[in-house]
Amino acid sequence: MSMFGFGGVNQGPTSAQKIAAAEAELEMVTDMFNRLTHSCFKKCVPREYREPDLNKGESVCLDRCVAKFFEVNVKVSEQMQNQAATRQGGTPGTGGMFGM
Amino acid sequence: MSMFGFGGVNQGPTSAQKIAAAEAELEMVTDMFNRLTHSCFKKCVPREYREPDLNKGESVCLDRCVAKFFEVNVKVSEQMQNQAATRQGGTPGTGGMFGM
Amino acid sequence: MSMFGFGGVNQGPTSAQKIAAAEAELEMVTDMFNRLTHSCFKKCVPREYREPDLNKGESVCLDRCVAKFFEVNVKVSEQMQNQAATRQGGTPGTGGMFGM
Amino acid sequence: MDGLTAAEQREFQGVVEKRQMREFMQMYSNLVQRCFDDCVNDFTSKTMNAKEEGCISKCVDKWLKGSERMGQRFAEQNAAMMQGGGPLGGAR
Amino acid sequence: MDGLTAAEQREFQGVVEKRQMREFMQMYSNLVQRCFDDCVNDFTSKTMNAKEEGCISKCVDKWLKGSERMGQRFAEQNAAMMQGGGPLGGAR
Amino acid sequence: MDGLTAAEQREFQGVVEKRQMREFMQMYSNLVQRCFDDCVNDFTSKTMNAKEEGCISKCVDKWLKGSERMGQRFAEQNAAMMQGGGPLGGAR
Repeated sequence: MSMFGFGGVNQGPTSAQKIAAAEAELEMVTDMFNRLTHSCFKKCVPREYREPDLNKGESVCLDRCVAKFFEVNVKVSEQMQNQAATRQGGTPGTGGMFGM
Repeated sequence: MSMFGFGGVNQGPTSAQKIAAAEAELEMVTDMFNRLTHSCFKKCVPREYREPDLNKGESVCLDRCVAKFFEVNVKVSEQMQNQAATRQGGTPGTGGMFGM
Repeated sequence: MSMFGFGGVNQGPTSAQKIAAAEAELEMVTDMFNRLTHSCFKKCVPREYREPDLNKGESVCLDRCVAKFFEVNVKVSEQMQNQAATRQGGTPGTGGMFGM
Repeated sequence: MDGLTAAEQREFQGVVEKRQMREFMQMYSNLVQRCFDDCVNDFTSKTMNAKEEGCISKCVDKWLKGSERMGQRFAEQNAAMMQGGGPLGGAR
Repeated sequence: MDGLTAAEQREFQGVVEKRQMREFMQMYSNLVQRCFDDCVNDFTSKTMNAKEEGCISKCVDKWLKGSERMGQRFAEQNAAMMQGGGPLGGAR
Repeated sequence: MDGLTAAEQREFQGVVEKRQMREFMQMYSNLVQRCFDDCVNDFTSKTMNAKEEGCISKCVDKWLKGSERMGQRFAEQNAAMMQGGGPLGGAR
């Protein structure tokens, strides 16, 4: 249940921690689904909406679009894990560095 | 206070439930207002911003845009209630169906 | 720690209030950073992504864009404080006025 | 809000006020970004030129006035919806 | 969710249901705004013409069907990811 | 954060850390969607071609470097704002 190797929730977490982690993962998957449907609908379904059903082209496009979104998600995750290793430490541009 | 006939809060709800339902409805109305102002400002007010006041055309356009947004809101609500009846049960594309 | 002169947190606030105010300010600064990076990246970095590094033009553009975003933030804050004074009271278009 | 006792109304009022402060912040941040995106496109210098400053000021004015006008129309539509009993389940 | 006891599963189920209600509201509001933006552009009158009404109805249908189809593909990809042990840390 | 006791600072630090984890997740999801939208437009196959893969990799690099650079400028502006006492009520 650990994400990007962060946060060692494996040493006997409490119920609350396990449920919080499960909820965080559900949030992540739901957010990904919302973004994917938004992007793929925009790329695959023209806005003229000529008929109420999805035509052949739109359906095939949506199927492939979902697959490619997953592929991009994996590529970006790998790229950032390699870079995080070389930068040894937090990712730039996060809250901590606003001179606070 | 029930929305789309969901959740039977009518059998003697607690104060907390009544306030939570009131807050959920306020959230829904505020969210609708934010979306409506965003969409109608973009459709009715050109980005050249020639003068600080709203001109005649912009004002009439905003009035009609608010009315039509409400009309669309009603149409979509009706359409989904009819379709939810025919599909007897949850709406596709919600959290539950991600193989979780 | 008061924002736009609202909310007198100066008369001996509790720890919880002080931490809440600090968190609200962090939220405001983080939100501003997220919006600024989104807008400036779109204005300064063309989408062809020819090479992995930022070129000279993109870097200088990003620097100036950050400075101008801060300048706009100050101008809008001043303009609204002057107008709030003349309108003596809440800003229009907030939750309260939806006939609730 | 129909159906709330006096005590519940007071508590709800507190919720509304806290929410309004957040809404105001959200509206302010949206306004800054919207007017920046629409008005500031010249990065040959790191300070605004006269044209950009004028554009920002008018953009803020137009938005505040437009938002106020739409707020009034919204309240009228909302009230009509509540009397007329239109099927907008969510807003009742 | 692997690793949860029966009691934890039940509690998590409650969380999921509350979240689904919110997701449904969010999807509904997105749909209204998306179809309004795509279909309604004529403000010479304050009620929809026939073309706009047809467009709204087809936009809603296309979205519900498209969203359902993408939900199925998404579940398949997600399941494959979990067996295949792909490095998508977040989704396991 | 001026005005916080040592104990309050520690508690606030905990808040900041939790928030940073969420910010990182948010930034990651934004990055995936932004680079997908900019780079992936050919759906004649269900796997990325070489051009798309190159575009994704450079998009991620450009974003991380740009975001880092803007973070530095932001911190400088923020610090100057705090000394200079500029009227940005919110950021003090």
